[in-house]
Amino acid sequence: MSMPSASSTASAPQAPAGWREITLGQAIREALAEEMRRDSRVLLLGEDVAEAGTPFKVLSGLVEEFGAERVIDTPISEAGFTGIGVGLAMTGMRPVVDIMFGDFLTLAMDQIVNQAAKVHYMSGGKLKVPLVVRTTLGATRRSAAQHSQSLHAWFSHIPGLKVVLPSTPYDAKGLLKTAIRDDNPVLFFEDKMMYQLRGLVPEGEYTIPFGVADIKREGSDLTIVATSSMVQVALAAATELEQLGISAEVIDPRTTSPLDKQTLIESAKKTSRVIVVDEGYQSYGVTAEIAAVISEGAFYYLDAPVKRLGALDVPVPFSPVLEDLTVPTPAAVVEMAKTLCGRV
Amino acid sequence: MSMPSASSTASAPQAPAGWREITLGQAIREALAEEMRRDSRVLLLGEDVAEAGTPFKVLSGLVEEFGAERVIDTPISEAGFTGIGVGLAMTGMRPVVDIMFGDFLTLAMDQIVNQAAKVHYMSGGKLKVPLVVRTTLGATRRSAAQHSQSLHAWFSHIPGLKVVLPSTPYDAKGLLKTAIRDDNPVLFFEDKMMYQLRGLVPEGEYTIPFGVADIKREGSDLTIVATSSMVQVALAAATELEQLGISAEVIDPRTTSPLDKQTLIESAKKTSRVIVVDEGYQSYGVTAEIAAVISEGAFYYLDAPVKRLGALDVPVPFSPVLEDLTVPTPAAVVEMAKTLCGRV
Amino acid sequence: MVSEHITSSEERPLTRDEASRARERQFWLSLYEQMLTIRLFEEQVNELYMSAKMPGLAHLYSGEEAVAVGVCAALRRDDYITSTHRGHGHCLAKGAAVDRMFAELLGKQPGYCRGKGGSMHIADQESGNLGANAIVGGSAGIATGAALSCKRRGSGQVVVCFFGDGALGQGLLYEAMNMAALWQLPVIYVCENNLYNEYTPNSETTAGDMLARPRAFGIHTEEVDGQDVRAVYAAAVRLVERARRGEGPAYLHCNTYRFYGHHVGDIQRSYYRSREEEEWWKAQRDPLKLLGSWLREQGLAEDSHFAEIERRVRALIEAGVRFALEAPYPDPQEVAQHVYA
Amino acid sequence: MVSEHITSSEERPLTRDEASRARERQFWLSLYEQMLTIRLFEEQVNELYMSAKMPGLAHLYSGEEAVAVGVCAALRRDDYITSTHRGHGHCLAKGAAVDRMFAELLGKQPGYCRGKGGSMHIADQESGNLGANAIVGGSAGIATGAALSCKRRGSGQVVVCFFGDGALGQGLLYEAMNMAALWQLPVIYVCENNLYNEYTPNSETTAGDMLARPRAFGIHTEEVDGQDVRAVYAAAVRLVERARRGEGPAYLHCNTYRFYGHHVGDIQRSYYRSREEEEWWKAQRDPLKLLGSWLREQGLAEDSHFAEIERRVRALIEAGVRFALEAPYPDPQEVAQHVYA
Ligand SMILES: Cc1ncc(C[n+]2csc(CCOP(=O)(O)OP(=O)(O)O)c2C)c(N)n1
Ligand SMILES: Cc1ncc(C[n+]2csc(CCOP(=O)(O)OP(=O)(O)O)c2C)c(N)n1
Ligand SMILES: [Mg+2]
Ligand SMILES: [Mg+2]
Repeated sequence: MSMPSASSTASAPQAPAGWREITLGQAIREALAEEMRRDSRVLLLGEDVAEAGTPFKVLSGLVEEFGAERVIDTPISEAGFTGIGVGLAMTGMRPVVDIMFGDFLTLAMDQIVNQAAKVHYMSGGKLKVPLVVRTTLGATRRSAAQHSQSLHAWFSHIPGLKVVLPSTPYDAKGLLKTAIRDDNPVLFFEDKMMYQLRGLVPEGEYTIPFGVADIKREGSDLTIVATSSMVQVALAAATELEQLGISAEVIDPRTTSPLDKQTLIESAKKTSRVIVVDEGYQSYGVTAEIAAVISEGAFYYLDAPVKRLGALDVPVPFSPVLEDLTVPTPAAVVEMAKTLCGRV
Repeated sequence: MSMPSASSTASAPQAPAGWREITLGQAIREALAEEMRRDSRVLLLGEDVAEAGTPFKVLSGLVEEFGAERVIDTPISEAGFTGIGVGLAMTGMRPVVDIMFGDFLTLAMDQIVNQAAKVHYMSGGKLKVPLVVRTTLGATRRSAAQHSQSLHAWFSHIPGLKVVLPSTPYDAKGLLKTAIRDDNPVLFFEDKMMYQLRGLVPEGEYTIPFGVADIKREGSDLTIVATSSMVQVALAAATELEQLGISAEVIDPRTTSPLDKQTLIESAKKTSRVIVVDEGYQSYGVTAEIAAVISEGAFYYLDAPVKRLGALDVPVPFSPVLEDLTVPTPAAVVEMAKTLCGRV
Repeated sequence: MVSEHITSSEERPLTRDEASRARERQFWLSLYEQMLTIRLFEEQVNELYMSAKMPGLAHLYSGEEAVAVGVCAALRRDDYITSTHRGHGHCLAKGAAVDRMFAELLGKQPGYCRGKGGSMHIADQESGNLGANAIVGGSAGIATGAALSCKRRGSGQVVVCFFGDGALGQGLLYEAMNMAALWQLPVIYVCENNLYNEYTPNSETTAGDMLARPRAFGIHTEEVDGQDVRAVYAAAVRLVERARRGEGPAYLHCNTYRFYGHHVGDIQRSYYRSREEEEWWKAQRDPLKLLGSWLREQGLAEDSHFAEIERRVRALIEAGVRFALEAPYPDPQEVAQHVYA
Repeated sequence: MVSEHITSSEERPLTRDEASRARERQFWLSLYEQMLTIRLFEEQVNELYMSAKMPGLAHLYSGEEAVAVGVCAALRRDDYITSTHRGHGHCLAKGAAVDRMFAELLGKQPGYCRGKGGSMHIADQESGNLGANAIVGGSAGIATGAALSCKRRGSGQVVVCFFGDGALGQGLLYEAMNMAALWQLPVIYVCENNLYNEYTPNSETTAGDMLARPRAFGIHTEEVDGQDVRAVYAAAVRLVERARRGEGPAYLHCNTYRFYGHHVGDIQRSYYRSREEEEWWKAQRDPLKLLGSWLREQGLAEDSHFAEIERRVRALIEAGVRFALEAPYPDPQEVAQHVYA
């Protein structure tokens, strides 16, 4: 199923037949509600997930429909309730654990990395952990260094985990449903600045497979690989570049693990020029792996080195004038693209 | 100061004047002892560090010299005593915290990443955290998935942290002394299989600056960038390659953060072919960043794509026949080098 | 921090009794003034938020002033504290200046952290504040480590670790308390039990008996009315002296209440706590009112004293806000500074 | 697991009294046999290590048999346990077979985890063992989550979480116990207090009163002589029934001792514990001897019974080791299997 090409940033005057326009936050909520209706083993756990519906209000209404037995408010115990999620998943339930800010994943690393990711392998395939950890990433919310990180590279590095980075309501809903049905631990990262982003979703049921990159925009001169929050940045840059006569292809891997290397490499072979944009810290981040994969896979086709644009390698500062300097912008992508295409 | 070229694997019949041959474990112990004598603010904290001298016996004798006030046995509370290390460091002490197996870093991530790494920045430069976290990496010890990981890529990804990966007794001693004198949190990874590795160290005092890669062997046809445990693997491969008429340069970055990009790129420009070897999981690991840096920096000089060899992307299995397949070997490096140099 | 030496401005030499009464008045009025400073500071923060002059959010301390002020009054300036996301009160009570705090909250260059920390990370090592922490419970290890440092250095300093009842959910706290007890460290864990973890009452998040927890780890534990600054101060003095004498860690459980929402944006609260409950605390358990009434009853202070204090505090706050609003933002190049020392 | 229905092999119908005595004998002898199986299993593991036939290390359970056996005897086969680095005893007591366990310890393909887990990760979901865990305290969350699962599914299952005294240092345990108490989950935390965390006595790592800790979280707590399998069993039955009735979690503190070193390679132990201490425990507090003496005293069993059991167990162990030594290693391609389900 492919999405009709309606602008996903501006509200379309009228959604095409069979499609509805919703926000990314609604998409998450719908995916959860649908899966909870479909499968009584699905339950939610986290801080302030019930009546409060999380500080982002993404879960509002779920406790009213599914009750406090399935939408469970926990103490502020990220390690503890993630571990509880692992135990639930190992014994026949399909928990979705909510880690409010991605920065708090630091507290649950052992449960995610040493337990959830390894149980299936260590048991020789006998036990499995169908656990979803929903969490957030992204800066520019003026929340400073401990509430603004994008730590998805860490989990992409760990075999046994899958990592999902939706960038539109359509992707968010379809990927979250897939995550819940997956028999493995899945880290699902939502950009907290994107909950209000609007976009089309089909009326009916759908899922999106992992490991399939989405070409968000076709182009021929340059490939911009962008993840999560950076997809809109890349699309904005592509629009600007069009004015300059540069045709940019924008590809969203959607999952960093598994990674759809083939689509990335093919696009690179086609355009010969690549920029990789991601909101995690640049060094040793997701841009490194993607750049390395493309540099190797499309080596003989590249006209220029693969360029990377991650977050500045600094703790995220509070002051808006500083914080805004840490995150890749359309202007920065455009600059880089111009250089890459010999336009400066 | 440069090291006389004596084989570091086989015991030299006689160390050159001014040099002694010691093991990597001894090098660590000497560095700690010398720094503790030099600076009364240095103290050690960790599980079984005192009388037991850690399970690896690396710290044997220190509690006898410095007393239980400076060599402190802790409960099994990695998060807690790492946090205590941060507090000590913020208030005038220079703690060295011992995390027995690198896998247990998962328990202390918040204290390392959200606290230690960010305090200096968040306080606008007023507070500092001169903390060393000594820990281990490396597989093939038949310890299975939760005692065999090499997680240094995670920390290399975090601004505010420095990451050190010594590969010889000489480097271990000089770099650990630098780590203790550094005013920042430093992650110091020791390969647990390498504690018995012998090598030369100077009689006198020396330190090794961070961010300076070491050319462990010069060569002209191929650059092998190798870290920690993989340096010996690369050197063994280089010896074999020499038989085949391929001259391999082996470069050890020694610190992944800061990374000596220039030395890596220059070597790549010289040889035109590069293999990056590291014992962390390959995907989204240290090899990705190094490959990306070189692919970009030496783009116009490379005759072939930069190749990467990390650990297999699987949890480390217990069974020796499986475990040995997960770690890069000299033979694998040789094979890759041959392909790269068009010898197959 | 309260100045310990006072002088009288009156003409004739004071009798012993008069001197002690004057000292008492001055002491409690200074605590009153600190509490009022926090209260009006927070009102101003709320206004800055409402008028979109402050970036991000802030967690207001109003209602809980007696805890920070009562505890910090028992501390020396070189004693340490660690603070929380709800940390303005701790910071002010330990001796930070209003203007540089406002500047920090606005992300300005003269702020305590050059604008890099913001409300959730204010630190001021000059007054011994090792920093607010946006990780719930995140400073338990830091405070305990600072206490080990004090003990090793033989400095006679003590450390206070402030945290909310929600931090009782974090395992780190128990790890740290265990070591503090084992090593008899000069640290006082001060729990600000304001009944809620964000939007969830702590009866739903906290099993068993809260006070039994530190006790189980061998920590001397006391409970106090956190709205009564005199009670808090008395308990703090006891525990601080104990710690300074080398008698080990303590835990002080302060029952208190936040008058505002969880943060400045938390306006609709009725789904998790009733307006009646809020009104009751504000009417009956306001720490400023409680201290004010007592001072009046004791004849230690009258309207004019309070009016004078309020005038002074309002001027201070006003000047502080103006300073902050007019202050420059940090230079863009500062973004890459202070990553490494 | 102990079979609940027994039959007598004697000729004439038994009187009621005789039947009950026979049942009693059979029950306790079966527990004896399980303990002996663990003991001889571990002896064999040590030999495999000494003769360099086993890869890596192993943490032997010898001396602590009464805990695993007494607790698991109170469980149904479909009840869950989580285990530790010192987990052979739990695994056997819950119903795993000797041969496949040896195979796992040798990294062989027919092992419980196809050789991928090894000693520290043995799991056998068929007998309800969710797995050993090489992270101290690492299974506290898993066990508690499994208990929540049992409660949600209304399955009537209960969960036992085994851990050592060292795990009292891990904050996760307190986070998990808090939630177990809040939600009244059917989980029993069984602490195997063998006095040491690796090479450090727990008096140096554990402040306050250990039993007060679970109690502070509102958890029903009992202490038992972990060398006396009858006492362990009685307590476990009580706590398991409680949990099964929906009366919530419990904590059972078992005082015990490991007869070997921390792991098979820990030979020189005198720097952290004395030979006299070890000898005393082995002579006076061996769970096998204690149960054996009692059975003899009660006239429930005599030499011939024990000889017969030992013969059977030795044969089982011998066959198991042979099986494992002869078993194939996993196919190399298995290395990349089971990363994802
Ligand atoms: C580890 C962690 N988890 C969750 C949060 C989000 N959060 C911020 S404040 C808060 C509630 C804290 O409650 P409490 O400790 O009682 O402090 P209070 O806000 O009541 O002063 C939560 C859950 C956080 N900052 N850190
Ligand atoms: C989180 C963690 N820290 C440290 C270790 C290393 N380690 C393995 S066993 C052990 C001691 C455990 O003591 P205890 O829990 O009492 O169990 P026992 O070995 O006495 O049965 C330690 C420190 C570990 N496996 N996991
Ligand atoms: Mg609270
Ligand atoms: Mg023990």
